[in-house]
Amino acid sequence: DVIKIGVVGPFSGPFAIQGKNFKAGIDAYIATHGDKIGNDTIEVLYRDVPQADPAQSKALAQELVVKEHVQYLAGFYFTPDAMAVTPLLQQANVPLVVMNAATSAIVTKSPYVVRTSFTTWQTSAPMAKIARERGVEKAITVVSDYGPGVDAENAFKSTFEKEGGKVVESIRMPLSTNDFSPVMQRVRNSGAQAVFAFLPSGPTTLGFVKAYNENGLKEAGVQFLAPGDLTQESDLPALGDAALGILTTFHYAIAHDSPENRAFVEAARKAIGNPAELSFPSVGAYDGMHVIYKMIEATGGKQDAKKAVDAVKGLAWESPRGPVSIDPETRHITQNIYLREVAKGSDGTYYNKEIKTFEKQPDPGLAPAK
Amino acid sequence: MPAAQLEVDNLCAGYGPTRVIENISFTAAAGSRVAVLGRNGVGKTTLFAALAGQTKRYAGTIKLDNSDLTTMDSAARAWNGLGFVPQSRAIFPSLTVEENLFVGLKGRPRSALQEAYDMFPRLYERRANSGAKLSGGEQQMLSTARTILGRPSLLLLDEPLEGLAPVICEELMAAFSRLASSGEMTILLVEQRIQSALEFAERVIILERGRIVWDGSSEQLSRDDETVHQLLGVSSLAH
Amino acid sequence: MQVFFSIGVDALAYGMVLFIISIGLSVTMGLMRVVNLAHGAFAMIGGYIASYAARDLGLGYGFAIILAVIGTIIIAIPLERFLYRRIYGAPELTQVLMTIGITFCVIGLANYVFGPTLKTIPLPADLQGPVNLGFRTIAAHKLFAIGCGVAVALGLWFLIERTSFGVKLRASVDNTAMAASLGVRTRIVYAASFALAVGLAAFGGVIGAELLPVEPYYALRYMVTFLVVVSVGGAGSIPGALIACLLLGAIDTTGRYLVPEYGEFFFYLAVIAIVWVFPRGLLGRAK
Amino acid sequence: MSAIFEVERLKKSFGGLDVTKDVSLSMARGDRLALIGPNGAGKTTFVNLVTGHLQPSSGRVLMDGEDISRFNPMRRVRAGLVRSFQVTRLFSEMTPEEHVALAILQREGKSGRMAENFHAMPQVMREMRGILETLNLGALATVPVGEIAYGQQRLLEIALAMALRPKVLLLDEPAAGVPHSDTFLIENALAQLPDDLAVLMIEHDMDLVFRFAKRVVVLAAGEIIFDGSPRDVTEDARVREAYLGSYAHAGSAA
Amino acid sequence: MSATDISTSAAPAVHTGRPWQRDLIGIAVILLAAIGGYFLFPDNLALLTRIIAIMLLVLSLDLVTGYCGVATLGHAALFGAGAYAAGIAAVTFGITEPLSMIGIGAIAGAVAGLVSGVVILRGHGLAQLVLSIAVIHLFHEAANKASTYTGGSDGLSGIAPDPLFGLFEFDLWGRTAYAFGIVLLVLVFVLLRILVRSPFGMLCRGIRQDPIRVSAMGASVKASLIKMYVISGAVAGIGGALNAVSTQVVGLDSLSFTNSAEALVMLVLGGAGSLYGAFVGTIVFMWFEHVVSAANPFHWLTIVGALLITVVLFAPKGLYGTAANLAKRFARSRP
Ligand SMILES: Nc1ncnc2c1ncn2[C@@H]1O[C@H](COP(=O)(O)OP(=O)(O)OP(=O)(O)O)[C@@H](O)[C@H]1O
Ligand SMILES: Nc1ncnc2c1ncn2[C@@H]1O[C@H](COP(=O)(O)OP(=O)(O)OP(=O)(O)O)[C@@H](O)[C@H]1O
Ligand SMILES: CC(C)C[C@H](N)C(=O)O
Ligand SMILES: [Mg+2]
Ligand SMILES: [Mg+2]
Repeated sequence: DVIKIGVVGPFSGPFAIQGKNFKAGIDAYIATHGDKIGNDTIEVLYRDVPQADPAQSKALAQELVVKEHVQYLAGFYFTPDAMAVTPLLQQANVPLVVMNAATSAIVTKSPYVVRTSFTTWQTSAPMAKIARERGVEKAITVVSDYGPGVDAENAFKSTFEKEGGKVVESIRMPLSTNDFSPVMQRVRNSGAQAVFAFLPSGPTTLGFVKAYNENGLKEAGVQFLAPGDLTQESDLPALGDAALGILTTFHYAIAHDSPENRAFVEAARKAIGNPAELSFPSVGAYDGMHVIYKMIEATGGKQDAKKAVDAVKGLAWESPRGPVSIDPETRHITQNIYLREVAKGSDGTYYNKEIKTFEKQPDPGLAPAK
Repeated sequence: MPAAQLEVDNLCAGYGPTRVIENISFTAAAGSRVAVLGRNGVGKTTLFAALAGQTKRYAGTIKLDNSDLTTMDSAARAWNGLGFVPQSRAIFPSLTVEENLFVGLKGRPRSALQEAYDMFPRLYERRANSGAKLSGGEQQMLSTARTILGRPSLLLLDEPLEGLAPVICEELMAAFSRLASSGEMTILLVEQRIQSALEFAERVIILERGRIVWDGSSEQLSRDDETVHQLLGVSSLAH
Repeated sequence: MQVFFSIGVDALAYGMVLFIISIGLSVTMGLMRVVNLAHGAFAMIGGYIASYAARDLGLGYGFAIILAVIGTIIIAIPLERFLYRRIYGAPELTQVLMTIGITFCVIGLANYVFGPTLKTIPLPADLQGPVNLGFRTIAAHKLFAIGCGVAVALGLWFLIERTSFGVKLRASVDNTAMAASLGVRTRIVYAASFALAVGLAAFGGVIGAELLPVEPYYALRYMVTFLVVVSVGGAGSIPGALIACLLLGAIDTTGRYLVPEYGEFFFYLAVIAIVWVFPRGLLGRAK
Repeated sequence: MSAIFEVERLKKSFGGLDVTKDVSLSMARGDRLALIGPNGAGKTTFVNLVTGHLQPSSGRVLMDGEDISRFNPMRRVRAGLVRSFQVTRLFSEMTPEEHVALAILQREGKSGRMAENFHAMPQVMREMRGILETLNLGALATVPVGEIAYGQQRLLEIALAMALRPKVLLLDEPAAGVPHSDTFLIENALAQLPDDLAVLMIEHDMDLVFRFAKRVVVLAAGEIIFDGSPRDVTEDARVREAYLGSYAHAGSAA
Repeated sequence: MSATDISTSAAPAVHTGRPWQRDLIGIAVILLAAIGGYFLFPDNLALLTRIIAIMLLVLSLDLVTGYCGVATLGHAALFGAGAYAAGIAAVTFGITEPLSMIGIGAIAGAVAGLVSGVVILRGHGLAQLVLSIAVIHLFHEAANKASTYTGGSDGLSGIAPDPLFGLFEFDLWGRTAYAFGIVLLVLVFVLLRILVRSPFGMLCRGIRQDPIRVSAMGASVKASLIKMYVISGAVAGIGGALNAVSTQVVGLDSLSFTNSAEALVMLVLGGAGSLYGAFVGTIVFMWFEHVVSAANPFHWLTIVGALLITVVLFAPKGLYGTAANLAKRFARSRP
């Protein structure tokens, strides 16, 4: 039989690169594991939601379920798009594997949601510990003013203050900000020793990092800390030398040193075409496929969402990012979070160099979200 | 450029799908003064617009002296000597009076603007005003002066006296007559005041429903009360 | 006091960058009366060409700029000939439809050809790094952008208000048919102004790339910004656009200094306030 | 006879140019007044000031004794002061029928109704037909205005003014663009206006002026230089020089 | 005058008869299309319902843009206001009865229409466009900030409308939502049809063509436009509420510039100034987008762009506008 998997993501528009990474991760998994499970053949259907648009996301998911008879829904870069689909799952008898959307609460909306990516809380909180370890007393947070930004701010602030530091100021700036010079002046005036920043991956990070340098903050020794969204590998060539030395915490770096990752990166680069475009959503997708394969094995190809989800609760495996497992309680992925520094390789390319590991991190964001 | 002869042969023209002008043929000799008359909506404006290249042409040819205007665009017609003063005046509203005139110069030196100011001193007073802010009569003066500055060899005047004070009308008609009789321009005139038109023109063409229904000298027409009544709707030209 | 100067410097720099990338749109919208939503697409094409020339071919920054401007104009010629010529004088909404269509196509093609990643245009050493102003530092390329903005403003103003080309252009826009009947070769005038506008877009795209980086979605991402500054200034007015850019730059910058979390409110409420006082834009041309 | 319409010491300047210099004028019910004067004398500006389309620098406008100087154009119309435009202003996609019906409905305060259709209002239809027939526009009643010749559009301007049933009607060159053969239509229309309506007409066609007017006011360079009977105006040296030219000699003021 | 009286007596019958016949045909066509849609695409009902909701937005936009000539890139504010109001009513205040949700949406839309109308109508030309952009951004930002009620960028989820009339559940297959949407659409269409034919509709058309002339007739341009804006807001609000009821989530996108701009594109594509144009534009755009983006999720934007260009080149008055013109010309050429 053919088992269909419907993948919803941003494949065109401003976030096209993230959608492309979904596809690369999925293709890499199929390339390395084959498209057959027993007698069943896997077929992946892609549907495009260029920007967060829950109504469209829901309409497409409905069509995938009702018309295309997909047994699994997956993908979802944006939180609201994933949220929109959760009410369908029970009636549709379809599990949803979130391959990116990073707001903690999604998994609580339906028992059929499993997440193989990360949450912003998960990747941001460790950075507060790093800051304290490095002797930062006073920090300032600068985030884009929307859900993930606010999550990052809260995660950092609460952890940092629990560890005895002080967040002297918290700046939220509109997502559409282009010129960050004024923000940097404020950072400078705040007297903080470090700035913790969250911006979604993409064009604005360039202006932000440049403004950090051009306004003399780097010279002044203000440390630049961020979750890894800010230095996603596909943006690094553009950031160039300006990004050198930025510290980020994240669940995955393309440069992660393990045989699993080397195999993954090779396959994923082949799948995406231009190696420079590869970045973190690919690994969420790759592991998402792993989870789906396990579900299919467990159900023997029969459509049974409950059984499928139950089968992967507690599932542990060696992901390209390191050892991971699905928390049986929350159905969110438990994983290592790494501290990385942007570095320049011998071949002149930039990469995220892992320098420290926080092992087996759960999602600290679920408690506040409830 | 001295006055040129206009030869229109079998011209059909109109707007998009609607044909307004049907099979119009006539010749206006160099330096002649021709009045085009007819009731409201018979196609006088359309005929002029067609000659100027502003409407759709379905058939026919237009020749000015030796140059065949038929397939030329409006600009090329202008450079070949055709000058058009439209009924709508078509002032460039965002340009000043002086700039409006400048466009009409067709590459002549700036100093030639003085000719326009001599003709209409009022324009000189208002030369820095934007076109949109002129009075109706001032716009009419500007439109006429602008076209004459380009020294056309054929001048098409669509109701050039409309909205002008009686004194100005007289002066202007005299000026037109001078331009034609000195051999500088051939003039085609549409005018609602039949009396003025007949005084000015030596020849009259009358249109009805887009066709020429009468063509002859103005004296002939002045004597032909019946035609006047039938085609122009005026009872008699005599007072 | 120092904050005041700091805001002033940032505002000036940001405003000038805005000016340089939007002024071409002011020409198309105000003078040619085409609501050219594809303006950003041309700026982006310029950026891609410059990036290719500087990064992949290793040419100098100056060469890259020239190539970008010329290259974009060459690409725009067939578009003008076959697409734009059909919408001169058409209702604005029709123009919107056509130029959005063009923008979609350009985005799709750029995504296909260059991929979705950011493209940078390496700056020459002189323009890199900060310049010390005494009380603070500012990026050298921002100073460069300010200079370019001033030069463009002066040059354009002269061209449009003081040359015979400028008069003919404005006449053609007011009434194309009549301008033609007075001997103006309106097609050539339109094509030349379109080339000018596109060239300015490309130039702005390159100079502004430090702030608005080049990527496929560029063409739409900044469209609103361009539209707002041009319209607030009064389309077609060079001084209007300049004042609007400086004013809006100042508002935006001040907002982000003082109340970053209400930045959007601050900015758009100010826009509403300005338009409330000047319902046709600061220096709108009479229609 | 009490004045229905009074203008007191109206002034207006554009930049440095004084276009209207201290103009005072009053009209009684039933007046038929022609306002003439050289081009650029300020006649249209006068109308714009009076109707509220321009703000005067100083001066007052009164209707029936009430000061309407602070009213916006719309309220002045409602007070009974209606104008026509020198250059036609019509809705190019709408038909003459719709134009006139809209004006009638507006007059009767029904133009805001959302659930009716004028075709189903016999009163409106009858009045509309009547007005269009008077101006010989019946045949064109359902043709979009953009497709009818300019001269006929001028007639429609008059039709609209008639439909509004004003107390004071200001006509800015109503006959401009209308062929002589058809000016009688305008005169017919004017003749059908109620007797107590005061009409002010700006016109450069002296034949029409002298057939229409019982009183002539001459405006030159923003000032009233003559106010009197049509017979006397041709005798006035200043008017002859500034405006009439040889018409004064040749024209028959009948 | 007696002659004219005779000619008028026969006229009303002729004139009132025809347009109403056309409208009945129009309603019949909509219903047929609705039923056809149900049976031809039984598995795409969620998409079809979404199209209906957007159609209401585009209709509403047509009222101010097509009929009144107000150019706006901020019309989604009215739609989003309806959607959020219905959503918040359900989530925060527990009003989950679908008809009440629609009513609340309509009211919220009307209020948003009033507010945006007052602001937007202050400007002229491009400045007006800018005001509309400012309005939509303010609405968007307000919804982003008020995340306690709106869920901010994560979206407002957890909207669980009751079964319609206590009988028909809003389920996975979306039949209820679809039928509900169709009924709302036809209702709105009939009302709008009456509206645009009414004296008020005629007045608005006049305003679009020459506002100065309208005020010279003694009508208030501004008041009429604001009135129309409020009506338009109610229509868009119904669309937004329908979206909230059928999707059960409301996202910031419903209040976005993109949504506004797309609505405008659809309207122009179909042909502004005619209710049918709004229908045609929405269906063609959304269906085309759906088909090409499913066929090639990565590069479909280029094809949509090409569609828009083609339409401008070959149907400059929009699809419906141009077709109607051709039909008229055809009818005229036959005596
Ligand atoms: N843009 C247009 N589209 C379609 N038909 C038009 C258009 N302009 C004019 N017509 C029609 O063409 C015919 C001729 O109009 P034209 O303006 O040439 O008349 P005219 O003789 O100049 O009249 P007038 O004395 O009023 O100036 C009229 O019946 C008119 O309805
Ligand atoms: N907005 C304005 N700004 C500057 N000058 C203006 C403005 N409006 C009118 N004028 C000038 O004021 C003068 C009077 O204009 P107005 O239109 O009142 O004249 P008019 O008497 O109606 O003339 P005509 O008989 O030619 O129509 C003109 O010289 C005109 O150029
Ligand atoms: C930070 C991003 C990866 C998160 C994503 N945009 C979301 O809405 O969840
Ligand atoms: Mg004519
Ligand atoms: Mg006047």
